[in-house]
Amino acid sequence: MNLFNSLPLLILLSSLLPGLAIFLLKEESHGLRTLLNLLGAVTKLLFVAIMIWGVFHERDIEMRWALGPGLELVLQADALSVLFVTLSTILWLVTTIYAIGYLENTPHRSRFFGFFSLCVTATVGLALSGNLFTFVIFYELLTLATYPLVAHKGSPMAVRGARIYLAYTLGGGILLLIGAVWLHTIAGPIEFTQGGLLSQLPHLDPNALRWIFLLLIIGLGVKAALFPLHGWLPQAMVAPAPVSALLHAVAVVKAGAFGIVRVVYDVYGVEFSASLNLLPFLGAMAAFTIIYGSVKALSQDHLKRRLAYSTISQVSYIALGTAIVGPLATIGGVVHLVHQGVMKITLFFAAGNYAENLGVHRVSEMDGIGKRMPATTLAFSIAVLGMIGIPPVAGFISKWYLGLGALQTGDGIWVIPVLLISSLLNAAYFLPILYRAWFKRAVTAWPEEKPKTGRWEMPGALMWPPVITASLALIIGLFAAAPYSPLEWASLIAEREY
Amino acid sequence: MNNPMVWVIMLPLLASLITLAWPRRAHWIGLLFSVITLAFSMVLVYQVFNGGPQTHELGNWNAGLGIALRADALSASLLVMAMLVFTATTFYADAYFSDVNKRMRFWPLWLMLSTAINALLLSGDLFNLYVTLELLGLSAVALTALSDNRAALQASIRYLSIGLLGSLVFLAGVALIYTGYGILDLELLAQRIQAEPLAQVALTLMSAGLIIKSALFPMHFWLPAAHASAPAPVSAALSALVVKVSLYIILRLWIDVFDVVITPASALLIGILGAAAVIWGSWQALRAERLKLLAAYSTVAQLGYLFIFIPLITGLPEGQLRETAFTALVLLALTHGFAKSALFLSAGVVQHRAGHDRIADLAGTSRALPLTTFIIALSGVALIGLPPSGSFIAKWQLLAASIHSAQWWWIPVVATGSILAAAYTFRVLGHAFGPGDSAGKVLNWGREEIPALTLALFATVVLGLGSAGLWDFISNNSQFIGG
Amino acid sequence: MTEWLWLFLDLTLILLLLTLAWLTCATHNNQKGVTYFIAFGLLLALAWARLKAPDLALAEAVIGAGISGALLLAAIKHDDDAQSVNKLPSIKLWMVNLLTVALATLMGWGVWHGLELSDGNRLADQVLAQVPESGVTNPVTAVLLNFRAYDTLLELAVVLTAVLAVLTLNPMRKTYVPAEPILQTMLSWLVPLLVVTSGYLLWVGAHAPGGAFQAGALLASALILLQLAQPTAYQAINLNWMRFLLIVGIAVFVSVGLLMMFLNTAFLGYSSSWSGILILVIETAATFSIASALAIAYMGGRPDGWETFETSTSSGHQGGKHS
Amino acid sequence: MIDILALTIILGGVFFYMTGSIGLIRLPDLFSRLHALSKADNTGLALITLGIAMLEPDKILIFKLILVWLLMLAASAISSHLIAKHALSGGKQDD
Amino acid sequence: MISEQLLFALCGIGIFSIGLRATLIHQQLLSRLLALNVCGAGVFLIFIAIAYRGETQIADPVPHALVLTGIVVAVSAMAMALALRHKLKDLNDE
Repeated sequence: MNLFNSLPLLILLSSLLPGLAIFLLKEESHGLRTLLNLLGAVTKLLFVAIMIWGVFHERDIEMRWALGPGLELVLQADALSVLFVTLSTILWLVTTIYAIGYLENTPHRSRFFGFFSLCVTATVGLALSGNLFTFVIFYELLTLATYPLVAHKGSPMAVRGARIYLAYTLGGGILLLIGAVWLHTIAGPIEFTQGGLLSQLPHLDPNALRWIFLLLIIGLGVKAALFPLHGWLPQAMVAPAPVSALLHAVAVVKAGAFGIVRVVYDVYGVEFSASLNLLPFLGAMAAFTIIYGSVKALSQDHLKRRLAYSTISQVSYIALGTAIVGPLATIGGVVHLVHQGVMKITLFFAAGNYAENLGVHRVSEMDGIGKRMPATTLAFSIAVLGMIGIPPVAGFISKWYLGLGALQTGDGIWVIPVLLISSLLNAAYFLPILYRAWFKRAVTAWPEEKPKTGRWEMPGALMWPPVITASLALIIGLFAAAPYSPLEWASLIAEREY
Repeated sequence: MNNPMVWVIMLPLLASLITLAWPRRAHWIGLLFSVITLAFSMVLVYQVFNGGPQTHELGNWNAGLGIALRADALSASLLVMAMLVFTATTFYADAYFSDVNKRMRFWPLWLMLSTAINALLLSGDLFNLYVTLELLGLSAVALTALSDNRAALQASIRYLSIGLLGSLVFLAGVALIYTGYGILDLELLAQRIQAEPLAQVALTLMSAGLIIKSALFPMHFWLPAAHASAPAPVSAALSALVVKVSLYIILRLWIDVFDVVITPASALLIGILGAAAVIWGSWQALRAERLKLLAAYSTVAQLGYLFIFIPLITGLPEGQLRETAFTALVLLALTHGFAKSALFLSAGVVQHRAGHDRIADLAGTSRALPLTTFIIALSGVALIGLPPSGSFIAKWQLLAASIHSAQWWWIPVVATGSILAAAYTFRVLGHAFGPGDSAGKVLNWGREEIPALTLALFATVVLGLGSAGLWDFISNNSQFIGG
Repeated sequence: MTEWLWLFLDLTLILLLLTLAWLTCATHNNQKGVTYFIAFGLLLALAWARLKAPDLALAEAVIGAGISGALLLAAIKHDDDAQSVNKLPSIKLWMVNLLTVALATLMGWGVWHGLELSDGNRLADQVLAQVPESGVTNPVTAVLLNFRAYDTLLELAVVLTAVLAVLTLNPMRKTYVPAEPILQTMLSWLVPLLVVTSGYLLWVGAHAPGGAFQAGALLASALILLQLAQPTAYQAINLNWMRFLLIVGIAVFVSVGLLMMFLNTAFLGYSSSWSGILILVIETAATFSIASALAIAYMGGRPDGWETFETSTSSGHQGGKHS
Repeated sequence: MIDILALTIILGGVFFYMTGSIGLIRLPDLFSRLHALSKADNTGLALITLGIAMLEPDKILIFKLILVWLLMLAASAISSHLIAKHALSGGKQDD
Repeated sequence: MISEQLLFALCGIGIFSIGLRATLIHQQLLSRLLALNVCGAGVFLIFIAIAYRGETQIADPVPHALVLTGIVVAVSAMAMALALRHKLKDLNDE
């Protein structure tokens, strides 16, 4: 068991052990809790760095643990999983800092941070899983770990939102389980293999495969908030800001999208699923969700709900990328996984700051907020530009590649208009906020304004995270061609898939 | 030392006698003897693992004449689970019963219950099964009647009369078998039995009696009242062990002795009853107001799953598939045993601390007892069948078996059952997130919470991750799987 | 000719048994039910005698009709006569009837087929061939205490559990008004007679119908009579003795069994030379246990002082009180 | 010869039992019934034991039968006495 | 001419079903208890009818031992049931 093989386990443990330790901490020991959190995040980042180096140099990193006949827990690191792991590790570090600041003197923090680390462990586990069985296990663990976070506040609204979230995700989980078991019975253990496992297996009954694909996509679609299954996401906005930031930008929503990518590329294989003409169904669903999400976002006055609907539409870009059978589209889809995460987390951080510092929840109350909180609003605007797809920020690249990919494979006729319409809609529901924030004068007093302490507009732990993530989005956008950039990594993935 | 099977039965019996003769030291004796018996059951499992199914002919008479104790993989694993649950619950009971005269009444009966369970699991003779069933029924009823309120008394009276009826119907089946074949030993019977009318009638009678005892769907009405009104350690033993042990006999009969006689229709019927139990039990658990009532109804539901396995196992062809399905059944039985006893023990802590266990106003207690809520969450996870638990793997194999044997109709039943189970578990857990102050110490009822925690951890972590060894232990040490 | 006579007698016996069973089950009135039940028990003893099962006739007479009858009569003594009879809805009644008739025909067919199938002497020859080595000549006692001794051990455990339940549930029933002198004088010679006969039954069990259970039940009936007639004499029970008596049966049984396991590798595997003596030792212990168990069952509950581990009951209650 | 005699005696015994039972059903009140039962049954039993004694070769068994008869005599006398006393003293008291 | 075995066995089945029917119908404990004992007696009668092997041969001792155990178990179950009933009566009177 050399270092490389045990790497995935070390990554998992680096957030699991602090999480369990935090559970046992008394409520008052804040210092120790913060130390444990940050220590866990830093060690995980370290291990991820080693793993990136390993995968780049073709080292096979794999760990197997038998659970039953034909059932094995497999943790292995290939290009796709490393991408998702790096994304979630970096953003987890930033969100931990933000959460520590945000949850100052609130109750149940030991419980919160305990489940917070469990949630990241599940996400990382999900990313590193090497076969469908392990993926399903971590998929269900993710639901378990996120339920207490959504219900953290304890208000009746929070518990109701959590219950709806649970109903959707457990329902999806059951369908995913049935699909996975069905596939497992007819095709034996499903290992994620480059270019798809099922294409290599002979004499599988195509109808069964179509039904299974439907079950898997619905199961994953719940978390990826595809159109009919997205109901839980706006309800879950009632969770505290760091939760909605991490969960709805990185962990839960991306888990669904990541699952779809895995199923299409590594289980079915793109050409094989195209031959079973499964992809048009997925493409249609994704496209409709993109449009539906943006349209709904227009009418939302509550800032976080608007961001929620925009998440619904943004995540479907990834599904759209996978639905188009072409390397460029794949790159676009996969790289959007990272870009959307970074941008959306900035937006949620900013929304959290507005609510925390000034008690601003609604877009209509945001007049002249730029003057009062310049740093946060600057980060907010960078992220908004990225979301719309304006060049310097990362969002533009993924949309660009998606467009190119669609043209390349000829289904540009319906993909380009979708991209254009959604960009326009994005602009329609984001730009008024910017205009209101920068160019309007703050007429009334802020609902619950907190006194300005020291030089900056608000405590550092809350102000710096959105700035960091916004600058990260900017850097990814500018230096897209750099060696270790997400774009490079995505093209590496696309190469291996075809 | 040489034959653990005899010690596993005689030690609790002797302990029961000593606690009756020497009441002042009862709890020490109870604790000591249950730990020693646990050790002996481990030795037995080790022997079965090495030497295959063990037989001990009592009194040196050959099996036809005398009685033989037998232990194969199924009974050995159930025995170890029973003893683990029993020992943990004994530590819990030691702290749970505070007033002296209840302690004094509890111990002899409690150890007699353990004798009955161990004797039943190891018995290889039909009439001996009847006597152990009676001993089990009577000691369980006596323990249920320990809580001196009217509800408990009425429940235990109904439990007794139903139990006696079940045993008598079982005895009628045994009488028919003796009429036709003149054999009482299970193994000899397995060789002689053919698919003729007598065997079918006898099997129907025996199964009817056992279905009454293990509270399958139409005959389950006595279980919720009895398990909910009994004291916590007793209801833990009742739900996790007593009902499961009479189900063990059904398994032994249906899959080992009478598998030539079983018709697919009869297997399907018992499966349908199981499915009805799953749906009805989960639905009632969702509507239960008290935590212990919820746990009792969930026992009815979980046993339904075990019954669903029977048509699957008889439907699958001989060989690897059937062995996997059978091992999944055993894994589900073991996990349910641990999870349900942990749930009842934590319900006991909640009742002790808050004076009541009504779910509606559970909020304050679940925040003041964080560890107990965590245990309830863990056992809930195991009951639903979510990943870290052994029942997730068992449910995975259950679905796989129903696909292999093309009996599709079990899949929606399992799906709705799991969703309903999730609903009633998280209904209880939802209360832990109410507004209000944060919890004080994590562990405040140590002597009661630690046993419950170990049981819950057994159900989720140990069986969830460490159950790989179980599969080949059962498939190559069971007397009957695949000839 | 005698064959027809036997058939006629059998039919009358069966008819009587069925009518009595029907009457016991049909009445809602407790007193009537119990009397019918006792009559049914006695008739059943006659049936066992007819079917050449003398041990069972004895046991049924003493335990089935005697002790059970006494327990039932003691239980319904304080019943108020109001019998709330809630009739079941007719559909349920009709369903139950259908179920029982179907079950009866099924079993009848099963038994008929079973009798055809088997050669008639199932385990009999095997057992009767081994009886000489079992240390006793009476085959039933041989089966009970040697071949299937484990069953008897568990059965003693069942009796102990039942008595434990009786002890834990309620306190001892109040004692009765002291009986007239006539009963007391009768008892003065009847009780010793009962004790002697139970000793005789215990001893004779080795080679003729009799044995631990019948002797134990007889001893218990002696104790019950004693309690009925002279409540005062019965008061000063030494609780330690009672606890000891309750557990001596099983304790001796298990220790003999374990001893034999050490000697010759099988639990309860009596070494053939002195299995006779061992069986007798076990039987005497079992008799004491059964006698004390059934006597306590009739007493209705735990003598005061049992809970607080005193050695003997408080010497209060001189003379019976009105219950 | 002996058999016919024994048979008649036994039939006589049976006849007495019959009268006892008829008495039990027909007679109006408790005391007369007690009277009928104890008297008729005892003599009936005496006759039957006598008849069987004649048929039975084994001496000890005859002795046992006579012992049984004596016990029955004592038992029925005392029990009918108790029942009568109880009935006399107003019935509702404890026995 | 049917054999005594079958005759008495059918009588045993008759008693068993009478007892079973009454157990399912009666609600009060005592009538149900009597019915249970009658039902038990029925099963025991089946056992002993099977054990009967004609006038000349000794009957099969195994069912005799089983039924003896059964009778003792039945009486102990009855004792427990009556104790439960007595306790319930006390609780009702309070």
